[in-house]
Amino acid sequence: MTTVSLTVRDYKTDVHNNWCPGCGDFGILSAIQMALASLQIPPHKTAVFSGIGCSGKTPHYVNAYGFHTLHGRVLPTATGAKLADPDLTVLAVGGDGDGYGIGAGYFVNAGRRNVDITYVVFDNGVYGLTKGQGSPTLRKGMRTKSMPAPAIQDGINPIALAVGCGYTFIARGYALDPKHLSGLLAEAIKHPGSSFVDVLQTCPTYNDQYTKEWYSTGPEGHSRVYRLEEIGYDGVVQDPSDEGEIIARKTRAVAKSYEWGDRIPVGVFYQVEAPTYEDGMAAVNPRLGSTPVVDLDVEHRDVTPLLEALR
Amino acid sequence: MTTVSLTVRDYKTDVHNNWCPGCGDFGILSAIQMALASLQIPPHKTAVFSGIGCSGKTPHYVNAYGFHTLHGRVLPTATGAKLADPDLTVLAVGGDGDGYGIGAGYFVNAGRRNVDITYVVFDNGVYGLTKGQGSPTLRKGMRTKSMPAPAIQDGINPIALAVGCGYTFIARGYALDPKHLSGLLAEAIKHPGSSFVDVLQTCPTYNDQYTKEWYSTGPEGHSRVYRLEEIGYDGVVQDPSDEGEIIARKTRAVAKSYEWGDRIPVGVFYQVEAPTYEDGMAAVNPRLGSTPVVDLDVEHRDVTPLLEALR
Amino acid sequence: MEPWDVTWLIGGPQGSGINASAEAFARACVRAGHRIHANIEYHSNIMGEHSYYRVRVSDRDRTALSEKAHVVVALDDESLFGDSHTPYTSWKGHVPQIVPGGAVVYDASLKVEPSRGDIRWCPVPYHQLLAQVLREANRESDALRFRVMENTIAVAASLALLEMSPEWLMAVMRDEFRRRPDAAELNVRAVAVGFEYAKERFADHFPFRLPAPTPPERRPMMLRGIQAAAIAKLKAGLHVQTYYPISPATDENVYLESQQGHYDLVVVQTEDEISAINMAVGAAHAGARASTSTSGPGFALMVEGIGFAAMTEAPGPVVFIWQRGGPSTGLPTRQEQGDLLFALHPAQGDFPHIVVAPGDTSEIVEDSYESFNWADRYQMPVIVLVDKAMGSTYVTADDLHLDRLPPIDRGVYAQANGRRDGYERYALTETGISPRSVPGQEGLIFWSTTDEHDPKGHISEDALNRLQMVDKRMGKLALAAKEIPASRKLRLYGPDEADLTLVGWGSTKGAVLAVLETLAAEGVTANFLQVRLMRPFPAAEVAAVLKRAKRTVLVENNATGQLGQLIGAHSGIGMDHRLLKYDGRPFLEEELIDALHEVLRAGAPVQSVSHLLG
Amino acid sequence: MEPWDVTWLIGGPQGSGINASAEAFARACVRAGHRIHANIEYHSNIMGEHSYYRVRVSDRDRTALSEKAHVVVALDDESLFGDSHTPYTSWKGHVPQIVPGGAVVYDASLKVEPSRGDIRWCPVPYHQLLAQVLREANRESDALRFRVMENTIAVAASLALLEMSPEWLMAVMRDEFRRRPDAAELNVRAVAVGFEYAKERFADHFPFRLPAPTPPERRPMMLRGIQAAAIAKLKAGLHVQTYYPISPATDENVYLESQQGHYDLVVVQTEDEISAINMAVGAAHAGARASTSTSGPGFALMVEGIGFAAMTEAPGPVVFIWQRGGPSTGLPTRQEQGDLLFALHPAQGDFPHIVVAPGDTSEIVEDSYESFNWADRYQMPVIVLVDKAMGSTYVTADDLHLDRLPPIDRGVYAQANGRRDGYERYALTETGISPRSVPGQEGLIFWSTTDEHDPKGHISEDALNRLQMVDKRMGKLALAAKEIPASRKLRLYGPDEADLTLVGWGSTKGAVLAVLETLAAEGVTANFLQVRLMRPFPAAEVAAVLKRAKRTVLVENNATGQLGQLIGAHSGIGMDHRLLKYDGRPFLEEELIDALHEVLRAGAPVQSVSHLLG
Ligand SMILES: Cc1ncc(C[n+]2csc(CCOP(=O)(O)OP(=O)(O)O)c2C)c(N)n1
Ligand SMILES: Cc1ncc(C[n+]2csc(CCOP(=O)(O)OP(=O)(O)O)c2C)c(N)n1
Ligand code: SF4
Ligand code: SF4
Ligand SMILES: [Mg+2]
Ligand SMILES: [Mg+2]
Repeated sequence: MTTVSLTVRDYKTDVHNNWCPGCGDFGILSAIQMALASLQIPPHKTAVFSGIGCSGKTPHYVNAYGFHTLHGRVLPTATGAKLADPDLTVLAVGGDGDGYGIGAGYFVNAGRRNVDITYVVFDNGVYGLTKGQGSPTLRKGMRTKSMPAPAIQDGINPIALAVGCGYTFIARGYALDPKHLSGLLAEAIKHPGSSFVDVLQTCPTYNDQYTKEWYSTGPEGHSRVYRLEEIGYDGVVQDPSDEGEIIARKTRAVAKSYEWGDRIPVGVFYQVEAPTYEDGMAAVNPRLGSTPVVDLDVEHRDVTPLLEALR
Repeated sequence: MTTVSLTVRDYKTDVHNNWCPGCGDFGILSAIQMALASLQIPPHKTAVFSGIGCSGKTPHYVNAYGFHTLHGRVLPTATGAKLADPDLTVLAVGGDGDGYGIGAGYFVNAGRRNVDITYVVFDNGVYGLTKGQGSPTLRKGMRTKSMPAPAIQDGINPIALAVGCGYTFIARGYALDPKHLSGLLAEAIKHPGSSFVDVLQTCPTYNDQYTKEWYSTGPEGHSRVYRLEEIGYDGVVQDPSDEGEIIARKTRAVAKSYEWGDRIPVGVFYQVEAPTYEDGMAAVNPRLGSTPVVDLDVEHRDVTPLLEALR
Repeated sequence: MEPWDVTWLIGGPQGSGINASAEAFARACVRAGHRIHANIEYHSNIMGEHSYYRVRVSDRDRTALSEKAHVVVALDDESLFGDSHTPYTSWKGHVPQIVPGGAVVYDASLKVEPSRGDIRWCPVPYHQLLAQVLREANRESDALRFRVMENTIAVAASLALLEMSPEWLMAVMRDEFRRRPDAAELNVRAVAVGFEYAKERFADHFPFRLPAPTPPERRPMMLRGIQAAAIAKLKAGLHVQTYYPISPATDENVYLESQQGHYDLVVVQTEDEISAINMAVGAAHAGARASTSTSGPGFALMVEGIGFAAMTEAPGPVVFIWQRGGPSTGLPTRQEQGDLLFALHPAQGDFPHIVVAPGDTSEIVEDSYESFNWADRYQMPVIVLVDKAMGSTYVTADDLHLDRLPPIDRGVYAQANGRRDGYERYALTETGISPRSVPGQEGLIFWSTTDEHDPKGHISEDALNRLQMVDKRMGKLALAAKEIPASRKLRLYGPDEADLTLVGWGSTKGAVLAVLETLAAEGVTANFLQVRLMRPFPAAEVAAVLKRAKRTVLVENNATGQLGQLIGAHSGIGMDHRLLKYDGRPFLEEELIDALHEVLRAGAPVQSVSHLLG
Repeated sequence: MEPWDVTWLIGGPQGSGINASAEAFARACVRAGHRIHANIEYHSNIMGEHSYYRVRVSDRDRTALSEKAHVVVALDDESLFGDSHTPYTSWKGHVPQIVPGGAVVYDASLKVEPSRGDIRWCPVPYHQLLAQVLREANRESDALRFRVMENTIAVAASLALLEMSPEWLMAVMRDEFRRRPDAAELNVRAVAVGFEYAKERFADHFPFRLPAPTPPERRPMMLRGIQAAAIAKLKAGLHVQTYYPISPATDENVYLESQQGHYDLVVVQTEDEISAINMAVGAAHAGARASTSTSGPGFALMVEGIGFAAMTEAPGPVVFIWQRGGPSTGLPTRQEQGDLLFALHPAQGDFPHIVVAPGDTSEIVEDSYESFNWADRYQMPVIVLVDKAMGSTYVTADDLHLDRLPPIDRGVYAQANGRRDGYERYALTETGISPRSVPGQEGLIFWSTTDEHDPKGHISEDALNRLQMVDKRMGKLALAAKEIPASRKLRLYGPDEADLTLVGWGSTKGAVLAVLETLAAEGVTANFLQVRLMRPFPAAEVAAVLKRAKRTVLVENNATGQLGQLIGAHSGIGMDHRLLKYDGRPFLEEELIDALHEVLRAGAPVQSVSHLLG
């Protein structure tokens, strides 16, 4: 067993990283490693799942069990692993195309399932790996340098969507502030239930609209990105049994999520403690509440009662 | 050409209807037929698309071009037909499982696309045709009579979701008030852009929670369902160029959509006039703005310039 | 005792309780010591469309349904004469199916013109008799609630014709309603009343009967394929089952779901089949025995997940395809064997997976169980190809012989060697199988990707590595071909040499075995090659049998003879005749024998088989 | 003039502009009157991984790439000697590929140990020369922006070795930068400087040269398969193209997207491939010629849509699969012919669809175009099976012969008969084809459903109707088999009788045709059976050829010989030898000829072909 305390280095691999120089993904990768270190979760107790895209390469760069799955399927896959072995800390990561485009159906339904996993979306407004088409977060009228014409579809609002789906932890981070982001990720990982963190990520290669410069320099010169805590915003439901409070906080989160442009809030938009899917499983079968199903003895099952019931 | 005025009868077929007696679907079917009649849209100019489920059988009962497609795929299919021939009035209908479960990804992305179609979800809380499993709108802890145990996943909030996706017309109706519903549907059809109407539908066979009796008798004896206009709620954005108004109305729609139980609002939660996908197409190629692409002469295309460009 | 064989049939609108009635009848027969073979035909509809349930009762296990009906119990008009509410229909009701001398029991309140003089018409006033039962019990006010008891009366009436003691059905009723004694007693009473009514009026000298019972020492099981599969899966140590509702797979899933409190098992209803398979792949990678069950339209959404599992060498999942009528949504509640070729190449590129197609209950048990061993041992997905007919047909069975199953084998595990990065999840080995690890283990961290990858599981586009990895993956399939015993791959029934060699797979096995006997009685020697393992395909073994064959007849429940194509692809041997049934119903015994007679007579190379029974 | 044949190669990190440089070089060659065959190899990565571009230049059209490099232009170290940043690699750089006497041009600032004495090492100070160019133009401050001009210098240097006048490249630069005259002039200057530098130092007596040009009267086109397909589709009257981005199909989609302003065409980027195909089906039903283009992983999501289109007898869509390395995500930017069997049975049940696999540019044009006629005429989806190699390989072509294409044929339309409900969209006809209507027409309203349905398009589970509808649908496939001319189905190249019969399909055609000549020169008579129509499969025609064959050799760019399996399934004929290349790269001419020599020598039945060139 690991006894010495774990550092960020313990979560790194020596795999050659082929993201573009200056890619915002580097910041998110660091934040993930920092968050895991801050929580002292042993690498072998951690599983990182990803979709396909530039962002999908993340697991290879994290020293933890790594699953680089299919485009848009990271949530179901991660969910399956978590339900099989709830002792694992499960992170799901992927691009905005991966999560809100091809994976939108899983994004919606993972929210209402509330399995204890953390989902981090690398939101760069483009399909990076396929060379810069607009992604589902790109707003109508926007045109990145690889697009032949401005977008004629609108962008979705990930935070508002997450509220409607039922995520119990909803946050937004910024890739170029890995320290703050790592704090958010640590909160998300600690949160019991489905946590969702949309991370504003720069893609210097294809997204020439939302660049590092754009984020860091608003009309008045200072950064557009600010922290919700700075303005005293608190997204955490105090009394989870109070339906009224829940609705009020959800509504406020949605309202806040539309703030964009000159001022862009990051931080926790909404959080509530609610029974997880695993709690639901345990209610049906209490043994599943204490031991991962993969660790229970299923090799000596007695199915005689089932056969007898057929006689 | 049809010159006499069209009546509800003109939208009926003599196909044997095999919905269960008392099914809420009958109310929605009538409302659709009434709405089409009220707008005097000729049957042959109308195309009704559906997914798979009890609700999926709807097109067979409507005298209009009818496409009973695949489970969860009604939106893309309807979109394809509309973009090919924008002169058609296109209705997409389907179940809540169809739309928010297997079709959730298309629900999300059709919202941001804002093609001029109307999407009507038959929201009965169950998977009817597969014999009553809980659907994505069934709330955590609920248990309909065909379920072995209460739901351990939460229900999504369709209205809030639709706001986050970018639908430009968002309403809720009630199947057992076909007259009011037909008014909503007529508004939805007239609205230029993606209209979405979630219809509370009773399923007397499987959903013994949200029954006709439950809806019609609240704790104080009168109907739980009330109309938004009754309380002076107006979801329509007055100035579509006013980002602030849009956000305020979206937020209010979300807040209102969480009202449930003793009082359940129906009506238009949100509406805004915004350029459609078709407008976007016309901006790229003005001919597409005036004539359906299927009616343009593509049989005599001269591709010589493309060949010359390769020399 | 003389062999005997009676088919009883009940028809009525969907939702009118014919399932319960037919199963109660079948259970009564099993209690009485008879053997049954029973299945339902119904529409993709909740209430109203015509459905019917055939119960073939015999002194021994019959392996197919018969088209002959000796007694028909009709709950409505349509059951008698068919339906006129759709313009395009060939369906003429069940009356034409009754054998001469047979009988039809129907509601006396229906206005019926007896259309045949050679059968017995037995009008029974269901409603009045029920009213009488309720009146006696002072439950008249519950008439609506107990309306379904009219069925009990109808079934009981049919017993009288068949000279079967009502006691067996009464016992079933008591059992079924053991938690509601009042309902039990009402039903018992209904049995008595219905029975008496018919006995007095219609039963004299009825030519068909269920002979006096000799109840067996140990009552056999009455079970369906979906139950056999589910129980075998539990026995195999299934940890995680994911599913999205779909006919006809739902029943297996619901059965497993209902066991979650009793067995340590996670069953998840997902948002679609894409989610179902990927969740299962995730669970398999995390160490679970994982499975998902679906039918064609659902499997169409699982194909990318099959490629995912194969590429990342996941130990599973085991995917059950309960085939139904295709293509597309097709005939959701009907029978077909139309997904074989699809299941064999269900995704892009070349990759390994196993496809097995059991042909009867005991093979369902063996294959459902063993598939998990294969998945773990060869680290690949396994498809079990079953169908609606075998899933929903009730048969009698004395024992499932679970004790004869091989032990659970989870394949080769890796041992940590102490070095932080020493472990290669995709190590190149002689067999192609790399010792695997399961997340959570120290020192055995691995990576995996659906991209081509190196032994560590990291992306690699290197040409040599690519060749090694393709060879590794495909090599595992060759290994499986070597290791899986011949008895699991195929079987020849009947004499080694024969005039006619029938070739088939899956649930048509039952019909074929049934007609082998008839043919033998007619002096035609015939044997039957059942192909069971579809991938890796036992090409040499199949070819060996077919090369000896004089005249081959392919029998399949699909339109294009898919097994025939598969055999051709691997052995280059074509079939002399193809009997294909694709009307959405399973082969009835008479349909197959008639078609074979036709083959013997006229010898058409391809023949569409159907007696158009509705 | 003597035949000549030179391969020029440029290598460097992804994102460093090698595409533009190689294409500029190729264009210069074409302007000079040479013929080219050129393609790129690159990683699934945006920046940094090694990529390289081969341009084979010759006096006539070559149909495959050669593994020999006469001149290598290296933009980085890795291009020379390979890479050490991944632990599992066989890649050793391009220097080993250079023919004796050949040359490598590289950055003088690299520390290079010339590892071979038999080639010419040509260090060129890219950076300094560029600085000089910029200095002369007073643009030193733009050094960063113009960094990619180092490539121009490198390419120009290579021209000097090959004795090709720099004028051609200069003309290309002027053309390319016609909207930025300053950049044009800088590049022209860079060409001059690079050329001069190398001419002075390295060009003497270089043994390989591009002979003095004879520019043709009309400059030929230089085009890739994706362009040929897209143009043919436009010519065919494509109304709606839907797509989801994926390698290597994106290029076709982006090309069409860029034409939306010029042609009346709707191109929609969807949220995934499920949406893409269903949108296309919806558009087809609404009267559009609709298409979607993808590769294996995307097609895995389209299979239910194929069944949908087939079941509802939609007139299309036409689905292009630009195959890439599988399985699963596989090798996204590499070559494979691994999706044939998948494309043939891509969904549950038996249903009709057409699969065609063109083998070169002119066949791409014909098949892309004709597929829309087939879709309309037979009312079924059509799959065009193409691949990365043919999609991205640049060839020279003088004419696409669009004037020789048959007219657009939209199939049979119905006429309204005045009765409100007289129209049967799925009328049973002799051919199986029902006159269709298009939404918007009065009197021709129809219904359709993915469930089995009656002639009106309403759900039907009737047995007879079912048989009629299956026969109707499958009958259309038989009709297509009858009507499609033999020339579109298959072709035999070379003598009718031969010692060796090579069998292949798709883009391997080029390599096979290339080696036929070599074999002939060696005294081996060989012919080549190209199979083009995969479904309906021309079984009799293929069998006729193969039965005459003395010794058959299957040549496929996949691991399991998928065409071989298909031929076996339909004709029962096995292949004597199978040469399979599945390293993710197309057959290079030498790889195939070596493998054939090996077959002639040792005669192994299966051989994995790869020279492991990276
Ligand atoms: C089914 C499928 N369709 C398409 C692709 C091609 N593809 C690879 S990555 C990608 C999009 C990447 O965009 P995003 O998810 O935003 O990730 P990013 O690269 O921006 O991090 C696509 C479409 C695929 N791999 N699989
Ligand atoms: C791909 C696929 N999966 C599953 C099914 C089976 N199926 C048919 S209808 C249905 C759900 C119906 O529920 P809903 O959409 O809510 O419609 P309702 O019947 O309640 O109107 C399902 C799962 C299918 N037809 N296709
Ligand atoms: S393309 Fe964009 S997202 Fe992808 S690695 Fe490069 S900078 Fe990052
Ligand atoms: S099952 Fe429910 S939704 Fe379906 S027809 Fe019956 S009542 Fe209506
Ligand atoms: Mg992205
Ligand atoms: Mg529903």
